[in-house]
Amino acid sequence: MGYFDSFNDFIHMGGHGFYVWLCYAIVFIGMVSQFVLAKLSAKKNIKLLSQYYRRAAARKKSQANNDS
Amino acid sequence: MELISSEFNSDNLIEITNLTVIRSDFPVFSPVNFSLGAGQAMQIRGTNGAGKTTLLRAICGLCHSLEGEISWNDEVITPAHQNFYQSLLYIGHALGLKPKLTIEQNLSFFQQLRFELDSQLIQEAMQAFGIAELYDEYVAKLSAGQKRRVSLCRIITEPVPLWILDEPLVALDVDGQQWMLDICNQHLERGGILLITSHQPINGIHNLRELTLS
Amino acid sequence: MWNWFFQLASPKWFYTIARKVTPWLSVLMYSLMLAGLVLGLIFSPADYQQGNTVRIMYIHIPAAYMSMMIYVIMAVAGAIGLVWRMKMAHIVSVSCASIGAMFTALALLTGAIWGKPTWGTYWVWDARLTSELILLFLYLGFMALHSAYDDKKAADKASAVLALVGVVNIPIIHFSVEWWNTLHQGATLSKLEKPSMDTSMLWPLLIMIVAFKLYFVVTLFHKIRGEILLREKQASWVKKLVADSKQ
Amino acid sequence: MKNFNRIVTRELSVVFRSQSEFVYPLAFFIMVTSMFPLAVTPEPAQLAFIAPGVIWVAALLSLLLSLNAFYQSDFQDGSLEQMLLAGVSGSLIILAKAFANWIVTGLPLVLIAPIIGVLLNLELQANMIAMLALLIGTPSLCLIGAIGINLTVGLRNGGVLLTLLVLPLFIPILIFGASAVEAASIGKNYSGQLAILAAILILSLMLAPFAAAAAMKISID
Repeated sequence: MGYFDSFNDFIHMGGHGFYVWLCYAIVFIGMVSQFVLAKLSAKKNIKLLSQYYRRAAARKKSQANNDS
Repeated sequence: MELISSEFNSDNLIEITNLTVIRSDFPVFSPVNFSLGAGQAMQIRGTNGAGKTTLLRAICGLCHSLEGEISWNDEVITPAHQNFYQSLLYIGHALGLKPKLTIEQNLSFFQQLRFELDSQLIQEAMQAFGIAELYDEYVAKLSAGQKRRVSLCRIITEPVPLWILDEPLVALDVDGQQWMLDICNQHLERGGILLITSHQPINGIHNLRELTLS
Repeated sequence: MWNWFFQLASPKWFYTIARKVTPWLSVLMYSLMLAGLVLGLIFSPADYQQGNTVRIMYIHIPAAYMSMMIYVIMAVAGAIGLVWRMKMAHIVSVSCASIGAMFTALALLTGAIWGKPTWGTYWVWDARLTSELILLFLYLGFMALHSAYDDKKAADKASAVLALVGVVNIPIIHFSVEWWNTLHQGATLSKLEKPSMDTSMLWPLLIMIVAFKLYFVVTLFHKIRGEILLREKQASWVKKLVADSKQ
Repeated sequence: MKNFNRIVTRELSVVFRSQSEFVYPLAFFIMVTSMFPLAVTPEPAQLAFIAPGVIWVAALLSLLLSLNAFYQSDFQDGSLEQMLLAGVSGSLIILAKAFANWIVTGLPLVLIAPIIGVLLNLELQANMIAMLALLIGTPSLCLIGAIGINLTVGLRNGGVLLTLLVLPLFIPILIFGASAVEAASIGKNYSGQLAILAAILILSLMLAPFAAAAAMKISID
């Protein structure tokens, strides 16, 4: 399989497996978390805004009641 | 007592069209329209937080997120509008006085930025506001009312047609208020323009128009 | 050309386009990322000097490259926002910051981990690592300044000014650090840079660089969409969109 | 140009009214540098070795310390907006204030540096070069610092933020300044470093006033 003779070899990476996999893990975690946060932000903000509009409408209503 | 000696151009005109200031997505006040020509005065009214100060600062070009137009003598004002800034005096809540300088140093600094130094005029102005004997005093030692008087001296030491005064009567005693109103009237007679805010009703300025912010 | 430019400036237009384009870009990004990983981790050979640690290069170099590119994009967008008072440009600039900071941090971390087997220590005051560290400071400054202002518009303008000052400074900082480094340590640490790279290593690297760029674009588009919604909350199209999404 | 002189004169007379303020950064400089023999070692050769870095880091920090006093009060008491309204351009105000800042804070550092150099066992040659490098380098620090302080002056706790924004931008000056002194102390050529410091000064003279003026207008708004 590719450059390596066996799966064990692949994990071991000629003694440097720890460093290589640590790097890939850090980059993976960083990029995925950033990506997920970004992806959720639109959804989160839609929820936030729907609450905001509801509150704004309620405020308007109570103001109208006060005026009359 | 004649204090305002210069006559102003009778063509001076400031026009405000649909002006409002946007703060965190909302206009601070509903759009404002008015124009003031030579000899005209206007008082801006409104409750606390209605945006009186903001409006004045916007007209001076100190606010950036504004909508609408301000023009001086038919020219739209841009940040580099020398003509407008040569004609304008704004006195706000922050008086721009350095506590560690004397009254005279403060006044002559501002005078020299736009005009030639005229110590005589500075003396007269201080006389008019009843602070002549404090000539060499450091501003740090003055009371709030005295500081206000010092800043108001600038309306005499810097003879410009357009005065924009934010709460000029605050902290002044009865005498001070009367002097102030007299000087405003003289200014208007000479063809000046006055834009003023005040909590209390102002009695004594002729033909004062009112604009209420909402 | 100008027409397109100003259309781009409309948040609504950008939102709809970004929404249509991102799925396609995402697919492309995933496949390139996968191809790059397979090539880099499995099929490319080990380096004759560094052994398998060279595989860190396939993520380290793209991350370092992105960290600099994003700063420039951030500053250019900020400048456009300042000059043409374009809302969209400020949104782009601000959305860039956290992605750029992340790439900078990743480049630093992977560089440090790479350093351990290569130089025998996690951190050396190598010119590239030092510049990257300073770049991280610049990003953090940008983000801190932006969040310190209460008024969004003022925050946008202030941080755009800072980004511009930073972008003028980056070449100077880079030059000074490089120069300082050669003065103090000699040119002994050139192991990271090989004069010629074998194609079997070049391909995965290039694919990863493109994949990282696509990742940046996709993430940026997601962030921008979130930001647009918040900032345009008074616009009728946002109100409609929010109302529609509830059903 | 007239207005430049007036603003500088005004700044200086404000500062000299209360000497204490302008002595602070200088005292800070002297005290920080005298901490190093206590913290590291009083051994003369080692002291001479760290001296360039110590002098420059201390100079950097004391200039940073002086910025707040120089800009905050003008911002709060309305002087800045009054100057702008009098038609003085923002970049001229910045240039004048940065110049005054340098006279009050930078120049004393330049003058006191040789004494610190002697305390840190720097040789005469290196000492003179330290003075020269500070003379060329500190004005850039004042100009770059002006950008940072004008960005943060309107904020509630801008002090720490200012440090975060400005220190990375100071790095090139720190590197070349300290390296010029170091080169002089080991008898190498130092003219390159001084030339680069001068180039940085010219660049910051050309660009920093505009950036700082833009920042000032944002903060006033």
